[in-house]
Amino acid sequence: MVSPLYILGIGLGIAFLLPLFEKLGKKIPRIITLITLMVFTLIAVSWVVMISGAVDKFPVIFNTIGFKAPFAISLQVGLIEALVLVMINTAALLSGLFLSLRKDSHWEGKQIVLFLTLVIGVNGLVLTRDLFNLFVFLEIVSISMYALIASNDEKHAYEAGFKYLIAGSIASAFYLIGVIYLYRFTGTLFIDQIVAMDLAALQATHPGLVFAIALIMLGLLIELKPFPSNGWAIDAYEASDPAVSAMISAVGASGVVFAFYKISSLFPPEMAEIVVASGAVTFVFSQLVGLRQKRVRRMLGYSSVGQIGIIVMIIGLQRILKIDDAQMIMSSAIILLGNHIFSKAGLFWLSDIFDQEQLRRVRRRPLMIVLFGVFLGSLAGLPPFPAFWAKWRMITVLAESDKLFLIIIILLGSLFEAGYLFRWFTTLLRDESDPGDIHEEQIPEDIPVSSSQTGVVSSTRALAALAENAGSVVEELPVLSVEDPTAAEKRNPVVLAVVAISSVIVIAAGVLLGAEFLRASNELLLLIPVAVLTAGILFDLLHLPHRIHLILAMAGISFYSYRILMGLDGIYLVFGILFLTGSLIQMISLYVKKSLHFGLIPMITALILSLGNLLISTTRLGFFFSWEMMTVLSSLLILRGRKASGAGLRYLLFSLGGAYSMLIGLMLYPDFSLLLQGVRDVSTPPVLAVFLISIGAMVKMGSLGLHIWLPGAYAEAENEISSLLSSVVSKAGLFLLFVTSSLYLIPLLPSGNIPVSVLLGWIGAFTALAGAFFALFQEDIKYTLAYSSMGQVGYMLLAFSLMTHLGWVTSLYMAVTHLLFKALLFLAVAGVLYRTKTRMMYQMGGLIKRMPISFITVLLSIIALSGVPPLTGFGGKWLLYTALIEKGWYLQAGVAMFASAIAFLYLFRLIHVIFLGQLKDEHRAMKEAPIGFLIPQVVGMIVIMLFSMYPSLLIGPLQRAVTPFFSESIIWEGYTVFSTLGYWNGNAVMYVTIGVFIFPLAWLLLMQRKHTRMVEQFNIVFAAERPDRPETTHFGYNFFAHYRRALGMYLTPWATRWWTGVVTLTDSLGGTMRRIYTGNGQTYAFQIILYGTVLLLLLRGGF
Amino acid sequence: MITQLLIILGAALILVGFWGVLTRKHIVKIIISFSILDTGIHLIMVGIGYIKDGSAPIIDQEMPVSRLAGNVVDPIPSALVLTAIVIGVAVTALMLSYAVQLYTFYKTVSIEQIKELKW
Amino acid sequence: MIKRIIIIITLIGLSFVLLPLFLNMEDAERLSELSQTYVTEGAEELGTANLVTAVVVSYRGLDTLGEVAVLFAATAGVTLLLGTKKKGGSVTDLLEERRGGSELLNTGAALLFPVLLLFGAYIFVHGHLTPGGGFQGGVVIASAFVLLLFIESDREFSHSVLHSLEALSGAAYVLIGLIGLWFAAGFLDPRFLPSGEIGRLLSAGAIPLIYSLIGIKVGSELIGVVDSLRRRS
Amino acid sequence: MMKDIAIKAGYTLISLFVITNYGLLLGGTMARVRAKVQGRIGQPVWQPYIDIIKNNVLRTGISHGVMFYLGPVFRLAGGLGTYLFIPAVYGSLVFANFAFSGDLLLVMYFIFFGQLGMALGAGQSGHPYSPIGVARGLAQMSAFEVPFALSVIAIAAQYQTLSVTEFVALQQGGILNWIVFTNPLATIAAMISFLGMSMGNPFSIVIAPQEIPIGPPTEMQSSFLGMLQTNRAIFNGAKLVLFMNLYFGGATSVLSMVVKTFLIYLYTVIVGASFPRFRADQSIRFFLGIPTLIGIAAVVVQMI
Repeated sequence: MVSPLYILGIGLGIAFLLPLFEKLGKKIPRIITLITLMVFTLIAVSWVVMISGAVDKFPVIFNTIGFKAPFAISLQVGLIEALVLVMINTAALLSGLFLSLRKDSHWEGKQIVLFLTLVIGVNGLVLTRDLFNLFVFLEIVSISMYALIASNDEKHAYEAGFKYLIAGSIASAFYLIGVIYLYRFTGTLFIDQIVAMDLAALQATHPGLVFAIALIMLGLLIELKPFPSNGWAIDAYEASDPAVSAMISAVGASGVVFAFYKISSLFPPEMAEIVVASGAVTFVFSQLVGLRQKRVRRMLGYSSVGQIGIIVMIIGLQRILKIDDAQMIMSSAIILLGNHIFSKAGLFWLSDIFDQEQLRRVRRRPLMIVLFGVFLGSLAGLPPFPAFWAKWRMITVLAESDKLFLIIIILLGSLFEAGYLFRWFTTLLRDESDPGDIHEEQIPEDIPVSSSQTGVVSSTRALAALAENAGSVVEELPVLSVEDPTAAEKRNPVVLAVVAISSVIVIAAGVLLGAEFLRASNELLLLIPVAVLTAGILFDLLHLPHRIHLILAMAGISFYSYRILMGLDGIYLVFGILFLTGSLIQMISLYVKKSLHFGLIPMITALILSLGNLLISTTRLGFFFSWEMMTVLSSLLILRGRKASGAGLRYLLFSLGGAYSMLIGLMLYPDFSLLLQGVRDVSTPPVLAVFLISIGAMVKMGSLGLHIWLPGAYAEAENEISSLLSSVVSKAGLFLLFVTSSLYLIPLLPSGNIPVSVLLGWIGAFTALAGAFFALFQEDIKYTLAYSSMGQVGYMLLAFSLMTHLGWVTSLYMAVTHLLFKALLFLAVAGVLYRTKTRMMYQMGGLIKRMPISFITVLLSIIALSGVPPLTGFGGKWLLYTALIEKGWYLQAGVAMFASAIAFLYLFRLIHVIFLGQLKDEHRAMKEAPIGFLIPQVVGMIVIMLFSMYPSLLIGPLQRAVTPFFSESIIWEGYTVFSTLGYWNGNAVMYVTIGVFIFPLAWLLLMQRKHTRMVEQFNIVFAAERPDRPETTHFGYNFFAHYRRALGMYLTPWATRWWTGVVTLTDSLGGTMRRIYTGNGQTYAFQIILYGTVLLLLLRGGF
Repeated sequence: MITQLLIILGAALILVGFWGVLTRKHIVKIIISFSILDTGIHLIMVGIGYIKDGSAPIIDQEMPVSRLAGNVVDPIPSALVLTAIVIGVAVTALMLSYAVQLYTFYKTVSIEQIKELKW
Repeated sequence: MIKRIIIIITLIGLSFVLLPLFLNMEDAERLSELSQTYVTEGAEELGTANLVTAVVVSYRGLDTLGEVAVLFAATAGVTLLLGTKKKGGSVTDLLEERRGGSELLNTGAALLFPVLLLFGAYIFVHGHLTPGGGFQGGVVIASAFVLLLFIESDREFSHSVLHSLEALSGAAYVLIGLIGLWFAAGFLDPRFLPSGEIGRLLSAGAIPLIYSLIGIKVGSELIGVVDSLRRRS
Repeated sequence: MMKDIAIKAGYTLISLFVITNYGLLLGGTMARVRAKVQGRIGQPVWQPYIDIIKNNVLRTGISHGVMFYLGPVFRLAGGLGTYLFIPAVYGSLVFANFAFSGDLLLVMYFIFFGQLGMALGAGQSGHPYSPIGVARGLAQMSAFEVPFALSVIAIAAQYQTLSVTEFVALQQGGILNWIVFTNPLATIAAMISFLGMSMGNPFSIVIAPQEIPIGPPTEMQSSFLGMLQTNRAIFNGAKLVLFMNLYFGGATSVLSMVVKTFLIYLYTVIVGASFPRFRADQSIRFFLGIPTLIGIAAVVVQMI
């Protein structure tokens, strides 16, 4: 193996000579440095290869002078050192490339020297096994960093650097005192020798020993920026050149982390616990404070601090846990470290490019969006990035060790972090016209009355006002329009390529780790969405034509579906058809789009495949992975909407919260298998676990109280996405419920005998009612449909929680039929929106004459949706009430009936206000929707008619799917289905209806065969006058005003208020917290000393 | 006895140093406080290396190799303190440079007025 | 005032916690096992009379290399901070006119300058025999140049000479270390040269060479630091 | 097979003929009753026949579009269908109608069919009064559905069936077996919502003549109006028959059916003559208040 002394020796030699090289040419030092860094990286890689190739995988020791340790200082290269050095040196190399390639690069002279000494120092930190030598390298690293902070010659950089110096000096002082005392007590400085000693016995003779170790620990811990004594570090991240911040965060901090890990073997358990607490506090509070942060670099600083905090926590934990667990959890720390190194560096670089190019938004820069997405996603621990796997492993280990509290801390912190990171993302992606966080329909201030002119003006004004009031704008950069002519000149693709390398590393590492994790359970197939996504994004970046891409994607999905569905049966098959076939049909409408829509097809494809993967994943990891993939992809898809930034963020946060809740639940109940087992399982799970899992499902379904992400997400997403989300993706929650169904029969209260499912049932019933009521009062058609979906899914929840044969059949029946109607409705409405360019229903009207086919579709789907016979929706209602009454859930049945009556109201309003009434002037020349929208509609209508005529076609298979879990409750006689209560013959109803319809029609035709006269639009009996404008004659706005008058006061959005309250509280908590960062270097110094004192006092209390 | 004395002295200097760092407003005074702090630590290091009745670990006529053991102080802390002093100098130099730059930008030497970065 | 009280309480707390470190520390009776080995075998192994030097340059040679690197980095940092093209403007603008040195100072400094140079060189050359070494010698040399600056604050030193000295001595140090790796037992092993007789100037292998290089490097670096600080003020 | 269908068709025609004429006559009678209560002489009993014939033979009809044209058809189909899914006379083959197609739930939901069609037709007329009337009607309907639904649930729970025929069968054998006596709470709730269903005072806001001439059918004339009037008779009959079957023991003969339904209808007319009209929001609040509580009480009684 190559001796690590070459890294230190040759590196330093080159660093010493760099000033001379500079005399040969300005660029020479850069090139030499980059070559040096490359050599470092290659050396480290060679170590990894050799050690992992070796049989024993033991670390190799390298001595200096020719004496063995402890007589001389020795260096150690083990697998873990080698891995860490590969990551650090690669990051350093990329940093160097970035620094030398960026526009107007001033990377020369002393900056390069210090850069190199920093890297060498970090290498030394990782390699050395001597405590004092560690101190020397620590000082090399620190001094290089102190100096580099000032390299951008800005006022604030000097301020931050000085504070950093103060803090660093105090930390060094602690460390030095600790080291000298440790030498006094143990007689050596060689770590391994000290570890081998009986420290407990030594403690007895030397009562100061533990404090000596504590001071060493404290010295390094402070360098790792524990909350709350870390204001200086955050200032430094904010004020220095972003490329330097990247180095500090990725390279410098990583070295210190490793040093901390090295000395952690000295920690007694009490100290390890304090370290755990310190790390956990740092993680969660840094993220909390970060929530409030609006300056990007400072925000990244908080994130860095938090990330390091979680690693510190793991380092403490590995001293406490059993040896196997310790190794497991340490591996996750290494993964997290690597994840942090590359993502954080990438983000700092991107923020630099951002400044260089004076960008404000990246909506039109696909590559930058991808890079941002990758780095932010990996920092937030989303799949498939490395941190996801690391956190999974960590949480598994913690769950096995019953450290629930830490799991909650980790997930809470992760949620906060995802919150502010993705708030940044959404701000970057935001369209100019996007007013930010909205979750209610935005009705133009005044209704256009006299002409379309005023309407446009007023709505623009309203939007401007909204934009002014809208939430936070993250980066306070000068406002530049996207069409800045100089923008193109400022671009620097080479630098972006460097950043892209970093992202490729992150993705590759994530995929490899994923393969490693999933191989154990033979679930490698679950990674397909990642592959598809990557390939698809590449296609998009290479401008593959939209339609070819679409056809490829659909072919791929078909093949996948074929393979998957062959292997499924029962309820799985039902959901398989729902997820895969349902989505595939809706993809047809994408054919209407002509030009490239960046990321659209890859993400939809990956989303559909992830949904499919839910069905075939057998382990918790597989399931959770697919679940999270689905969540992330859906929120990204939502974000494509023009005004969806707020809605997308909200969706992401709620879904992540739900997913984490589900995760904790699964972890709480380790014996549980994620296989559909019906309700027969009798082992009693912890009630909390059941609640948490069901919350995960209900968030996805948008159940009452957890629904506030829903309207915005469905409404602001693009039409095709809304359709897919509401008709297909929301059923994933239902699927989770089915899979975990064996949990819900446990008693709600320990002593009682009311099962949890009763609570779910009530939630479902009230969701249905609330969804219907909310839909009733919307003017915006997409909001109406969004709330409608919420209500419909509520019925499914209600039916599911009956936990009877009929209940489950009902739930599945409604899931399938809702897919049909809602997809049809969304498609038809998409066609209308495509033509009218407005979402406000009252601005439409009379469209039946312009879009007859769309009208028929809407008519059919609302008849079906509202459950009016003879169409298939009635089947759902019949099954539901029968099931409810059979079970004895009478009051729930009452609520459901009320909800369905209200649903009838908003559905009528929908069709009336859009298609009937007075046609508007601006719509007179409109055409029917494009054929791409119409084809799926016609297919859907045929299917609906078929199921209506022959309900057994649908109910039969569903019944058989459910039968393994319950005994049959309905029987068929011909076309008539009998329950214990009643019966229904869909076929006969259809014939009777046709009969009674034809009879009067014939009569009417006969009576009026000669003298029917079609009249013009305004020929109506209106006080004998002809009203002049369609706007004033069309009754559409505030249609159910009397309902609002009667019940409005009960319909205050308390759920929204509650969540707003939670957000405000968290936000202001973060706001209060950050007041400790006064900016005064002296205060920071005091905080450090106080922090140290408190930790030491805690330790003393422990002894 | 000597060890104890040096350590107490060192500890006192460390406290004085911390006190200065935490209470002086003048940047240069803070830097001086750090030097005092360092000196205290160095004193402790030297004190810890002391061996009862030991002299310097240097071989000469009075101290041939054979007499060394038991009669000289520990050379390791001496070596360490040498390194520590140099590092201290390096840090002080950097601090002073920062002080100069801060003065040119902020036109003040009071640490309380150099706090534009916060929260 | 309250702030001060809190600070006092904190410092009292800190001292209280660390009391076990500060009290009852009696003089050690004997050397630690490690130093015992150094003391008894160091002279023989390396041939140095000054055992501290043996530890500094050889046994803990990596520390010393690191230490040189620290000083090097600090010098680079100072140069970076106080370099020529800076936005902040000069401190000089804010200060009163400076006066030149007095007659007494000028004469004394001129007299002392060569003596100091010689003394410094003596110290680092004899680092393996007597107290002192490269760092101490380097500092003495640098102080000679500081004296020159006292006389004439606008005096310019040749930067290329300083830089070359600094760079070459540093590189040579590393080279010696590598020679140790290739031709002797390990990195920084000074024994590729004969260790000679204890007490002679030319003894202890490459240690005098290393200390001389360090002396030159430290001296030139410190001159650079002082020069940078002077230029800026 | 063909013969069966022919016989069934014949029975259906008879059944429809009876209910249509009964409905028309009932309407005429009640109009007269109302007039007497108010101290007027009132129209002849056969006035509805005259109206229908007159409307149907009008020379010109004005249509506003396909949906407008189909609206009355939907409406009449709804009325006919509702009636045909209810067995009118217990034990009678002729009046059993198509009750085998579905149970009470089917009937309850089929009522929406006609309303939806009518509302759509009215909507296409383009007259603002029509949708105003529709909105009021729908809102009021959704409100009175609540006590009615609760009442139905209560009796379904009590008798463990949803089949209308079954309900009638279970009430045979004496007046005390009628649900009005076995479950008075449910009956009260249902009878209150029946007031809303029949759209007489105080729940006549839907067609409030002073405000929005006649509400939804504002633009309807000629045969369209004629069909609506026919439907009113049939639909009224259907509703009465339904309530009779559910709460008042059904009918074993046409005569008992006539008597019972007449009395039920008389009840609404008397109430209507005694109370002024509610505003839409008032009636919503009314139905969701006391009647709903009564309905809940009826259900809760079954749960205990």
